[in-house]
Amino acid sequence: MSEQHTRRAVDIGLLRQSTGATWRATPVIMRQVILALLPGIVLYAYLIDARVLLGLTIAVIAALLFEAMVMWLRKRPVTSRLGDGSAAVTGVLLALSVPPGLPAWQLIIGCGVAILLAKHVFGGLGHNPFNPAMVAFAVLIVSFPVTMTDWPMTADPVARVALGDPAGTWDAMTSQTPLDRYRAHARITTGDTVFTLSSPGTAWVVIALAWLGGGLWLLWMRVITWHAPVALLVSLGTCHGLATLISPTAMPIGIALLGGATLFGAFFIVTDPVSGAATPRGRLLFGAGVGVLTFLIRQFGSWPEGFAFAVLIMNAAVPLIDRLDRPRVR
Amino acid sequence: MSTRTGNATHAAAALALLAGTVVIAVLLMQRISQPRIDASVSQLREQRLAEVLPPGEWDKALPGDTIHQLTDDAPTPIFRYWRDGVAAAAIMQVIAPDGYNGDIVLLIGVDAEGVVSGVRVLSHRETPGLGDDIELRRSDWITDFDTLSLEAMPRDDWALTSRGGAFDAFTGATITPRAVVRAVYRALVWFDEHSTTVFSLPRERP
Amino acid sequence: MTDIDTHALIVDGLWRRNPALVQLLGLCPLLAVSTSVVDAAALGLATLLTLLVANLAVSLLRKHISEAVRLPLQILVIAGTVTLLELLLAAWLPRLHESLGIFLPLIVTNCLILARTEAFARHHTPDRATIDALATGAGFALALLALGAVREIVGQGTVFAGLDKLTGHTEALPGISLFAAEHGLVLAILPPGAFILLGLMLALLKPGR
Amino acid sequence: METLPRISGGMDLPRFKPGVQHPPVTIALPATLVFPLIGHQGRALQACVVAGEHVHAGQLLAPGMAASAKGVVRAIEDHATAHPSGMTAPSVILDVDHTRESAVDASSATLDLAGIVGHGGAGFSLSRKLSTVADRCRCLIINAAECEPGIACDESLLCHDAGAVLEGIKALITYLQPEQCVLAIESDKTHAITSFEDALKEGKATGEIRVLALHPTYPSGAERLLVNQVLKWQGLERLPSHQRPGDRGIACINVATAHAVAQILNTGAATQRLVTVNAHEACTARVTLGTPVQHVLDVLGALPVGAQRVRVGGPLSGFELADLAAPVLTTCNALTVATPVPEEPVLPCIRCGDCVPVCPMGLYPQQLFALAQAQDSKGLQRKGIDRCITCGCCDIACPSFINLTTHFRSAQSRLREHAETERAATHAEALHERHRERVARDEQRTIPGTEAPTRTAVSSALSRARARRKRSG
Repeated sequence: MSEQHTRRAVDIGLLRQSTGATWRATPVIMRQVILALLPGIVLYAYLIDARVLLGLTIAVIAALLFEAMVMWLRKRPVTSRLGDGSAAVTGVLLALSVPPGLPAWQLIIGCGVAILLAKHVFGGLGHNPFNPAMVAFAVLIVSFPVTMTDWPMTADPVARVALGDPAGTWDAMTSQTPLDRYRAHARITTGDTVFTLSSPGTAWVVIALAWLGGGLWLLWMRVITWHAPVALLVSLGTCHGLATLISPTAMPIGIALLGGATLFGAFFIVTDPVSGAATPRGRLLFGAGVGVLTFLIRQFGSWPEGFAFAVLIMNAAVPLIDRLDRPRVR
Repeated sequence: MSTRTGNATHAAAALALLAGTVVIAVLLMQRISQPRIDASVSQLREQRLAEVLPPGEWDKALPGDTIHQLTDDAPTPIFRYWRDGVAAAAIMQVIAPDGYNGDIVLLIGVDAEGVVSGVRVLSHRETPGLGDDIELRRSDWITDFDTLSLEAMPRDDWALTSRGGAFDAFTGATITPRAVVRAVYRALVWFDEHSTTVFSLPRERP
Repeated sequence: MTDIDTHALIVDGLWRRNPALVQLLGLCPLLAVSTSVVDAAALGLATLLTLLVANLAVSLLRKHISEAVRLPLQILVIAGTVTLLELLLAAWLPRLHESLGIFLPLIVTNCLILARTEAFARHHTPDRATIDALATGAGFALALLALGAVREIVGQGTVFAGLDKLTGHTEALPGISLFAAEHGLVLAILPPGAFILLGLMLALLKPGR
Repeated sequence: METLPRISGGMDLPRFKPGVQHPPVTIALPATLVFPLIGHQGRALQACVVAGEHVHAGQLLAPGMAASAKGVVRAIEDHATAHPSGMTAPSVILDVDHTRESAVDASSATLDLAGIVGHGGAGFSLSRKLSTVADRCRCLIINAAECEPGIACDESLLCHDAGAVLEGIKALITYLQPEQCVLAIESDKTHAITSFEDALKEGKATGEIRVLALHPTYPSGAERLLVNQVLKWQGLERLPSHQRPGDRGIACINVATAHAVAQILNTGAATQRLVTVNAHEACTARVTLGTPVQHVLDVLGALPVGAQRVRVGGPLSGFELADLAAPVLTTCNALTVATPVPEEPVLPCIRCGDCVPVCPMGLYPQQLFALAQAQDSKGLQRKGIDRCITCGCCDIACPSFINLTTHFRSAQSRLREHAETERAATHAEALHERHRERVARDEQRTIPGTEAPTRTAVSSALSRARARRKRSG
């Protein structure tokens, strides 16, 4: 019996390896999240705006620099924590949540808010009660409403023709998120079936499906669990469905689920383990809450997209969910 | 025992004395400042009224003929203006209740035909930097209403562009401008129905 | 009781026991009114003035105030002072009065003032009480001013905007503009921004103590 | 052979059973044996022997602790113990008398008095366990599950000494008269299963004892889980969290304990147990209880060298031994000599929840961890910390390499200590209260008006007391 064989029995690290646990270590999770985002990012850069790549680079560098600065100030080992990848993920998620043309300095402020205010003020990785990227998004949209709602009008011939706007006069317009665009023309085209799929812009639909694909891959790799995304999509879909029944001018389910931040958020934001609920039942509740709140803010609020605020509100409810969810002890 | 009563009497007397002094001081101060306060309030109002009134000379000095609570749904107060004895303009003070944060109080000036001569915000508590673009000192959005009337624009256009209307929302905020547009529209509709009543009411003695 | 030296009184009020930054007294007006330098300065001055009058009055009357009625007496003095001040402002600086709104009458309930009359003026001579009021009031006003300056600069890119409210000019003074308002961090002007900035200020000042 | 349903939670760990293929090696008696005076859950025992006393094998040194060889008590003093904290404890040190043991009257030994401590993890007194179900035993479960990698002593026992095990089980059946008796063992231990089934055929007990196969999931051998699996198999409701197996007439007894019962019947004392020794060469050692670890490893030529350390128990449930002088006792199932691999740096908990599905008890380890760090005793109890069996599944699953079980273990012992002091305090308070009542009553008796005891009454009472004392002593 070899030394290695005997070691196998004493070493919990090797046991972890044999069950695939080390392979699931925190830094690996972070890398896989970024990997899952890649197809969406590529399509985003190709179909909508290549500036998103610049934004991603700036955000990741800024997030890492802020992280390094804080670790240095807190007298902690800088390199090991940069390696865990959580700061980079925050930067990536933030850069994908904001319009690609956002001025770099505003994006950098956002990264600072995410890393300093949302994460390290509460004690760093694992201790932040709120999703850092969403805190930064909220601060940015409150502070810079002009640039934060300046989404590029896509070179999206299908949508233009469908909306009877071949001249592309939208280029002159600002303050339109892909979701808001539906609202803008809902009145004109009510009852028009062509509208249903193409309205958020086919390009955006393609990207939303790429997020969905990445999310399914993460599910398959067991990086995330199904509870929160499914609960979110079901509750948001139900809310929009009921709204459509009551008022025919309400946003159809297809647009609600494919437009805006829905799919991106379902698989990459509400699945954030740190600021979300940690138990299966808790995650169901968390996801459903985000769905309902997103619907309410979209429908009745003044903000173009309610997802970030819904996530932040439910983040605040996580301690309560944790407390209420008692284990069914076997 | 006697000292305690003495103390209590003493304390009560001190309290009464001080209270009296304070009351007298406040009354005195009010006597001195009240005229100035009234003056500055009316000055402020006249300044605002002048901003929304069509240009020219009027039969009566600002604030004009004032009537309160004409009907249940009427703007209040309404300031009426005559030029050479002809009913020529009115200013309605209305409240937009569906703002982002409490009531928005507006002054809406119209001529006798119901054409808007100006709209101004008297007071509001909208979010600074977002909703306060309805103030003239921050943006000239509010001047978009000038020269508009119910006849000049179809009903559907009295809405924000995001809902298919003619008014731009300012970026990031749709609730505040929507509330203002609705309030102006409501006031114009009311005036359209009641303008004869408004001007037929007896004029105040000058 | 009277042997506390003047220097210590001043340092305590302004810095070492700064009412806003160390004792965290009067946070409500501090956070609500510090959206601009002018508003902050106005409320700071009003608070300082009220504190001065109240401290002086309580100190002068200290021999005649019995334990039983001391709180009603102090409140009476403070409320009277604030009412006088409010009438004055409404008459001569109406725009400032409008802009301070409810927070001007609310000075009555500012625990800072009652704390100073109760803890200090009641036991000290009028000259000491005056120095204490000036130092503490100035400490509060300076903290308010600092927060107001930060919030105005970060939020709107200006300083001293609306100075006309303080000087009584009729036309609006735009103040000094540092950058375009749309580049401002609007969050700084909103109430949560006030909390965050105050927190950051406290954190930055911590090592200095 | 029937199979039991798979437990929910837990983990499928690699099968690693060192030394099981060779018959056990008997370790010669050492010069001295050590018996720490510690009982179940760390309670202190009171020695009932004194220094210099001659004892024979099987004689009780303390309640629930029997000598495993003939000898002389050298001293009762502090000695190293095999405890995770590396603490020392008052121990009976026995100089072994190597002359041949005089025959012990085996028939006089009873199961109640022999001081057998369960050979499973907890070290619960066997007599106590049996007494809870005596006369109303519905089911006797022999636990032969040994699902942690690196431990193979029970498997080795069944492979090489199944006859003795069967003998012990039969004795237990006679004693308890259960309605049913089952032996639960993982399905992948085919050799042990055939060996035991052969013994059953030989002993003509095939119908009496049923062999149930478990899915080899760690930790399906944990008592509560195993009992629930058997109940499920029987079509009964599982144990509610406040019930113990004994409350339902179920006795769950480790296979090594059954073997110890057989030893008592044959020799009058349970003196030995099998220990998996996992060094450069793995083997199973038959060790006399109380033998210092040092001696066992010395005999096998496996003393640690260089950076090597000795681990007691498996990789999950075990701990690193601080002092090799510590003795092998009933709960010591494996000794591993190896160089520990440096542990991964612990990262902060990111609340991923990976620990939730693997917990066999259905607990939320992540929340327990947060509560343990906040020292929130109420919260810990609300979330069921006392149900944690410290199996270590969450440790393996944690992607941040947090040793959750360590935290839970210390939280449990802290809570237990707290409860203990609380109980002591209430007890003292009750005593004090009773004392005050008595004093008050006495005072009431002597209220003015009643007769004060006269001098003669007092002296006569005193003389009566003296007479009584003389009679008794």
